[in-house]
Amino acid sequence: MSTVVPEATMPPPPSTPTAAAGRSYRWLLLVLGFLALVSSVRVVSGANEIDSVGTIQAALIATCPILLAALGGVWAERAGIVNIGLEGQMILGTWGAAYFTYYYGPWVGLIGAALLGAVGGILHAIATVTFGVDHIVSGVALNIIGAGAVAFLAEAYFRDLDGGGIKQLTGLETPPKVDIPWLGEAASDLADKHWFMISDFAALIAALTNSISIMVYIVAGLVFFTAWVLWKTTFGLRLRSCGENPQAAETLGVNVYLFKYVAVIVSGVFAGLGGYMLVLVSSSGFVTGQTGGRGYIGLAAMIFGNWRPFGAAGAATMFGYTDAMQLRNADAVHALLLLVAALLLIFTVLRLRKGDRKNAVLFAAVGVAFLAWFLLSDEVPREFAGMTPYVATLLVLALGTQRLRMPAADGKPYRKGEAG
Amino acid sequence: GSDDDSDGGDDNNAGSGGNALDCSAADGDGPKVGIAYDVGGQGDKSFNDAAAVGVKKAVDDLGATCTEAEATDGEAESAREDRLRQLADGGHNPILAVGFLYSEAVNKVAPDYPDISFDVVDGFDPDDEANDNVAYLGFAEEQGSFLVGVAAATKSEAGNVGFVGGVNSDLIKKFEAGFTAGAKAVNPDIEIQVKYLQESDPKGFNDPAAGKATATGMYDQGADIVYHASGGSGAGVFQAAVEAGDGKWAIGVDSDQWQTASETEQAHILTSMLKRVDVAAFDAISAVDKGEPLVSYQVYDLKVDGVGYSTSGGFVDDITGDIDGYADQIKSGEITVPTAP
Amino acid sequence: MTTSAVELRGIEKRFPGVIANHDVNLQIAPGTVHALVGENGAGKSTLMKILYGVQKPDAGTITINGETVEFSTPSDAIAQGIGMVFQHFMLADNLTVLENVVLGAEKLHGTGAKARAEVRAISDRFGFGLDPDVLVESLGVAARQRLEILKVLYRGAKIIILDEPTAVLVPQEVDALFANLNGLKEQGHTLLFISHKLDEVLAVADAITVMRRGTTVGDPDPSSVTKRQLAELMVGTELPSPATDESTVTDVVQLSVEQLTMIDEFGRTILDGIDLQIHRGEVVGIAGVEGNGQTELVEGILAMRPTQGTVRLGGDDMSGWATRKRRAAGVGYIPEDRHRHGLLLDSPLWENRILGHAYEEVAVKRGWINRGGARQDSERIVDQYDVRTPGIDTMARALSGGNQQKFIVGRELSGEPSLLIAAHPTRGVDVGAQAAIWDQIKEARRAGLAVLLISADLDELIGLSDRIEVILRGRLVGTFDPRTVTPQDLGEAMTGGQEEA
Amino acid sequence: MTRLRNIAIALAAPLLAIVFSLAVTSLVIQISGGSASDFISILFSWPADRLLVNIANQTSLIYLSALAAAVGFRMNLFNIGVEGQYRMAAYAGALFAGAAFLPGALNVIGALLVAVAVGAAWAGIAGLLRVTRGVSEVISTIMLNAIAITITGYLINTYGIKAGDSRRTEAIPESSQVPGWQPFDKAAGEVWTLGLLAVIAGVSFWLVLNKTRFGFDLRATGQSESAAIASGVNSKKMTMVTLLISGGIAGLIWMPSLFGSAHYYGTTFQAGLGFTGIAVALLGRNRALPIAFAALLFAYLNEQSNRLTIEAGISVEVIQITQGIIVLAVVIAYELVRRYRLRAEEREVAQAPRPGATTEEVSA
Ligand SMILES: Nc1ncnc2c1ncn2[C@@H]1O[C@H](COP(=O)(O)OP(=O)(O)OP(=O)(O)O)[C@@H](O)[C@H]1O
Ligand SMILES: Nc1ncnc2c1ncn2[C@@H]1O[C@H](COP(=O)(O)OP(=O)(O)OP(=O)(O)O)[C@@H](O)[C@H]1O
Ligand SMILES: [Mg+2]
Ligand SMILES: [Mg+2]
Repeated sequence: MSTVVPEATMPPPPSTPTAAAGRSYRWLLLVLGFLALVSSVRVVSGANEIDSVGTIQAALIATCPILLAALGGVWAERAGIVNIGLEGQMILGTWGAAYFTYYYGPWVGLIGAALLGAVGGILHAIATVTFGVDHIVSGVALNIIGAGAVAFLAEAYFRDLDGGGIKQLTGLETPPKVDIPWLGEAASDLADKHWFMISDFAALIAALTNSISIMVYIVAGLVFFTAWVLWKTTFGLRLRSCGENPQAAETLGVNVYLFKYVAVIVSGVFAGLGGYMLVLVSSSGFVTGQTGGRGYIGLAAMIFGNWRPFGAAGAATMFGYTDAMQLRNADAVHALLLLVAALLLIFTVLRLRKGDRKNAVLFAAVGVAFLAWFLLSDEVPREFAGMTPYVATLLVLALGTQRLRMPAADGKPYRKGEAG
Repeated sequence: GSDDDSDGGDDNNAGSGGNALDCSAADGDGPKVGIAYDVGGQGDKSFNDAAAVGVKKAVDDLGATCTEAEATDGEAESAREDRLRQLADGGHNPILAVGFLYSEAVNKVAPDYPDISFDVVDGFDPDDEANDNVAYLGFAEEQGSFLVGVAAATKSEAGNVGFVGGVNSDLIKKFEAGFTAGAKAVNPDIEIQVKYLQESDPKGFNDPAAGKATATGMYDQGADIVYHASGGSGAGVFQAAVEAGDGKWAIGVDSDQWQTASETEQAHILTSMLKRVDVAAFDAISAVDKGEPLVSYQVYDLKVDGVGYSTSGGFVDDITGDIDGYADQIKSGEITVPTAP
Repeated sequence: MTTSAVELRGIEKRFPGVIANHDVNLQIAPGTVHALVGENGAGKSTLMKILYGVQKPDAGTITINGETVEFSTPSDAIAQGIGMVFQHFMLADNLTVLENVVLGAEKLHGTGAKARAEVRAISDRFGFGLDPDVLVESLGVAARQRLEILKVLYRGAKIIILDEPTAVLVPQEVDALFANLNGLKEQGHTLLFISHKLDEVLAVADAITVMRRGTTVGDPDPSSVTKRQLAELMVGTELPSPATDESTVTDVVQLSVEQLTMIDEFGRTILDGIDLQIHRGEVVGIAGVEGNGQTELVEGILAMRPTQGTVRLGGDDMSGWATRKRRAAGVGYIPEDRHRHGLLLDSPLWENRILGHAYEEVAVKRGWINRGGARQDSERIVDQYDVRTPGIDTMARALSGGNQQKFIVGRELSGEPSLLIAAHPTRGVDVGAQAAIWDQIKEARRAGLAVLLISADLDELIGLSDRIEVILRGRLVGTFDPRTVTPQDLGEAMTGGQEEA
Repeated sequence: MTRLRNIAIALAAPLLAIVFSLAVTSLVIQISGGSASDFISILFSWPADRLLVNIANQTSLIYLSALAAAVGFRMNLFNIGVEGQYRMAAYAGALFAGAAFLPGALNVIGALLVAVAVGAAWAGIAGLLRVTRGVSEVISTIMLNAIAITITGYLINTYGIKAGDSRRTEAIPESSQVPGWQPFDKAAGEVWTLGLLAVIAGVSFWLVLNKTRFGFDLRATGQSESAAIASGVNSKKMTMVTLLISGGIAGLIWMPSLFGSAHYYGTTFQAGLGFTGIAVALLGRNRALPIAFAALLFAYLNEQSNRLTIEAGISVEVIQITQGIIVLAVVIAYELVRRYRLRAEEREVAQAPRPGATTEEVSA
């Protein structure tokens, strides 16, 4: 009926999504390989703490608040709204968590934290969606308002409570913990044997089955939930289309304002839940200003995770792990040097095989430097251990090949009726 | 009950109900006290509150009146000066400045108000000219820490204890030094894990999540008692002790933290190192009341009950003899407690 | 008489200060191809947006298949079986073909296997050749155009609006598109399409409506009306054409490109050993299907992207020079995308005079902005090139596309450049402005300017060039004499027909 | 006429926004049991002499910080790292001045140069990472802030001079201390001479951005990177240079205070200015003069709020709510004005004679 003109365009970029089955297989291999590497480093360095049950649990708990903020970022930015206000929304969440948990218990507290986060989200949505205010300005303002409001609210409402003070509210009831008795014990025993690979895997299982807050499971569930909603549902498709090309979405009958509103509010909810984690899982008390910049770290994790839930989870985990590590054990930080060196040398080989000599040389040089540092020293000075998560992040970013792609219309103003 | 109090004096449980300082209700004809809090102000469950307790005592016992002012995070030096001047211009005497951050400001302001007595908790004179209307209320935190170190080493079954500091500053290092010395005095082989949450960022005093992660790490690595000097982050340390289970203890700081802890936490708070800011504050006020205001460095150490330890909960009742024995040796000078690790 | 598929009565639409549509009446019979023509800014797009529910009319009624309707969002129009392909692509690059298609119409066949099968089926039925699972960013313009139509068909639209669907297509692609449209018509669809290319209109339309100054001015019969009459109806004047004047080509080589090669970040070869010479007074046209390297050729010559090979301007080897130095050496540049590369939309016109010309004394003196000079010269451009603007302090964004283009042309021809790189210099601008721009280029050429002309409009290319080179997959594959070549020949060469022959 | 009206609108917008934010804050205070009227009357009472001096001094610091952020914003770079940059620079500058390698005024100049260099270098790390490895400056500057506070903390804890239970750098010699201007009595304090740095920086900022080719390139890159590249701007170089400038200005932030009153880096170091600066820059829409007003406003609110607890028992934190809402309300107001103006401009364009669809012709 018609002739198709030969497409004279360039071949498509190599990253066309194909063969999901092969991908999950590769993932499995990757995870196993990583486990083997960590295990080797543990055995060689003798630092059993690098993946002990306690370390893994601490890492998970340190990861969750950051991850929730990052997921919040994914929601907002996938719909085209930059959310620098995560920190402010998280702070609001800490207060909501404390207030509602005090009066109604941890489950209502969860709702309270979500609610307060949502309030922050709504403010951001009104400013950026309805009034078209620059997203950064609104986010920065939100952070100031959040910090001020919570300091003020804490002083006004916590002062006379039991365990309360103008800056704190402690001794709150925490959400329940997961314990799977025989599995947990068996895994713990196995982990204590320090066998190659087996114990490392057992430690992971033990960490997940020995009195770990149920919130960790919920957060993990939220990662899958986010990925599922955004990539597998109609709702998610529409939401993402608002971040990629809202005008196009509009012409196909998508109510862009609505989706942006929903996305930003959900974003606030997630950040608020991050505050909840901090108050009730990372510890059991509210302290004014306890977010300490974790919202910003979440933002960084989201960018670093390429605006994707699992990417964000990976980035947040790396940060949470290194942070927990340096807080728990300075010796293990030293063992991390070996891990970094090993990883870099592996990447050197991979790069070389791809023919990328420039990066290979860079990786090799940095890798050897780390190896030398590991071999020539007994410990990382404890004063510097605190920098581990930040330096690690910079290092990974600097050495990783950056193929980050933010949603095309992220941060751009959108107004209805201007399509076409 | 009176057996809750070891070193005399009333408890530090400010902020709850009728015990709190309420300046608007004070209308006696005693000294007119101006109090400039550090960040947090009254109700912080820490040394601001302890200072308030001292003022409250002055209100009750001396008929003092008072005015409160508080600092904010990251404020300018000039804001502190201005705060002091406002209080001075308001005719207050003495003016209590809580926290060493006020040292410079007091040094600048005091010469302009020679008739007003200034007292800086934890303060120091930043220059060589002595100010004859300023008193620096210092505490021998290392001595109090020594005593809880003794308690920890005596009670520790694992021979392994921990110290969590909020910020790696000289002030907090005094706590570490005393604690270590005390523990070693009892058990020279004892293992002591030390961790500061931050190198200089004050958020180290505000991060219970970090406090908990750190203390949990110490328990996991064999410690059974962890002493903290980390302000608000200490809430996390207590929580860590609770989650670590029976036989794991935490030691509080500054005030008797057993009093303000929840029931589950109380079961794990072995003792607290007491820093009697309230004693010092009351001292300073009553000195003005008597017409002999304090000047220069005032050291509140064991001798004057300026520091000590608490016995609430009764967990150290069986060893108070030992501890007090060490206390006596310190008082008599037999033992000098180091101030730096 | 059967009821009309679409009937618009007394449509009126006002924008602040402008009446875009006024007293518009339009009737479209079902199962026909109806063309809508008119000059730039006549109100065609606005009318179509109203019909599609993107904008609301201030007055008038819309009747679809005899039923009076009111649209407040595109969904309402979609529900009535209307689909629209916009003047500019409405696609999300980072989503797949499938996702772009099902977006907003997920209820029909879901978003999974069923939808994929449906997309395949439509694609096969019309020979679109679209793979549902590739990312849109990897598609060329023609494929995007077909995807836009697929989106409409997927929704089961019976009335399809196409706003300038052929502007970016080469003749063969246009033929293919029209074949598709005819197929649709036979299946009972009603088609409404807008075009500035009157040949096309006369070739495929069953009915024509002409718009002028916001209102409908006539419905000439396509079987009897001539191109000239149609043009007169549209603009009230005769249609200008880009006829070449006598040759002014000299034998002084102004631009010499040797073995220019560009490899992109994925390692693909975008430009492959390009050799090209342009003499003073010569216009060399580059013909090619979009995406064959013409954009990259320009960016390579301007050093906006890294290349290998040599580029000489006059006697100078520019190969190691950065963009600024090359432009300062006398290269004028009319970019193909004026909004992305030619203007600071949120800056006043006089500041836009400086953009890319910071080496000229009138714009910058010893590192300092020459405000007076730039303003004066902007005034000159506005006068000389008939840029319709209230003043030089007006933001560039507020000008209509044609006037933005005229300002850019004026700017790039000032400062006596020795080489002008003109990419689609008249794309989307109205007939009057088009003629003016052609005149300016011809005049500069007479004064010795060398011009590299890139255009998708083959008539423009043939009319202006002294020589035409065809680019295909990053290589120059043929040279043509514009005096003898036909658009058909060119089209064949551009799509690789020549190569195989 | 329209010009006058435009100016009136431009002024009315921020004023309305301030009124709105004060109203919201009052409401919050009232709801939580405080006295809104006290709040308002304290905020609007004329500041005491010493507060006027403090406001002037704080304005200069905030202004420098805001400029540092604004330079980046003008080219779409989000330098969250001003906080870390000025902390590193303040420490280095104080260390240098305290070491007194140079005599008197030379020492001051030397220290300023050191501070600028260190601030620029710290920002330069982010620049380098972005230019060579494509690392988003948002992430890297967040990380660098945390690293800066640890490093300065370590250095001061390790090499600092003990003062009570705190540490500080060597005091700068008397000959290098910069006396200030004393507008009132001695107790009211001095306006720091080096506050003039803010004025100089502000004027330079305006001059460079609006009057030079470099500034034009910078703004062009911020508005449209693609257009700037086409015009011959080397965007990598521009990114690097802009971050260096931003960091360099950040390096100056604490210098007026150092030489005017603090004389060493220690407990009197004022943290947090970097974040204040971001808000102030955004409030002042990244333009030199409006930022000055925004800085003044923030300094005024900060200083006046100091009296809230003493005189009315209202927590000082409440002022943050006011400040945050002001930022938000002002930009919303400006956005509304901008839309209004855009429409007016379109109207003007439409009214210009054109052969197309003009109002008169069609309606005729
Ligand atoms: N959103 C808008 N705001 C203000 N004015 C507008 C808007 N959209 C269109 N106009 C005005 O309406 C007039 C008609 O525009 P329209 O886009 O319908 O023209 P057109 O006939 O499609 O032109 P072209 O052939 O260039 O596509 C324009 O001259 C413009 O001034
Ligand atoms: N979304 C919009 N918002 C504001 N003004 C608009 C909008 N769309 C168009 N205009 C106005 O309409 C006028 C012309 O627009 P139009 O798109 O019809 O021009 P054009 O010549 O077709 O340009 P182009 O070829 O770039 O599409 C301009 O003055 C512009 O300011
Ligand atoms: Mg002195
Ligand atoms: Mg149009």
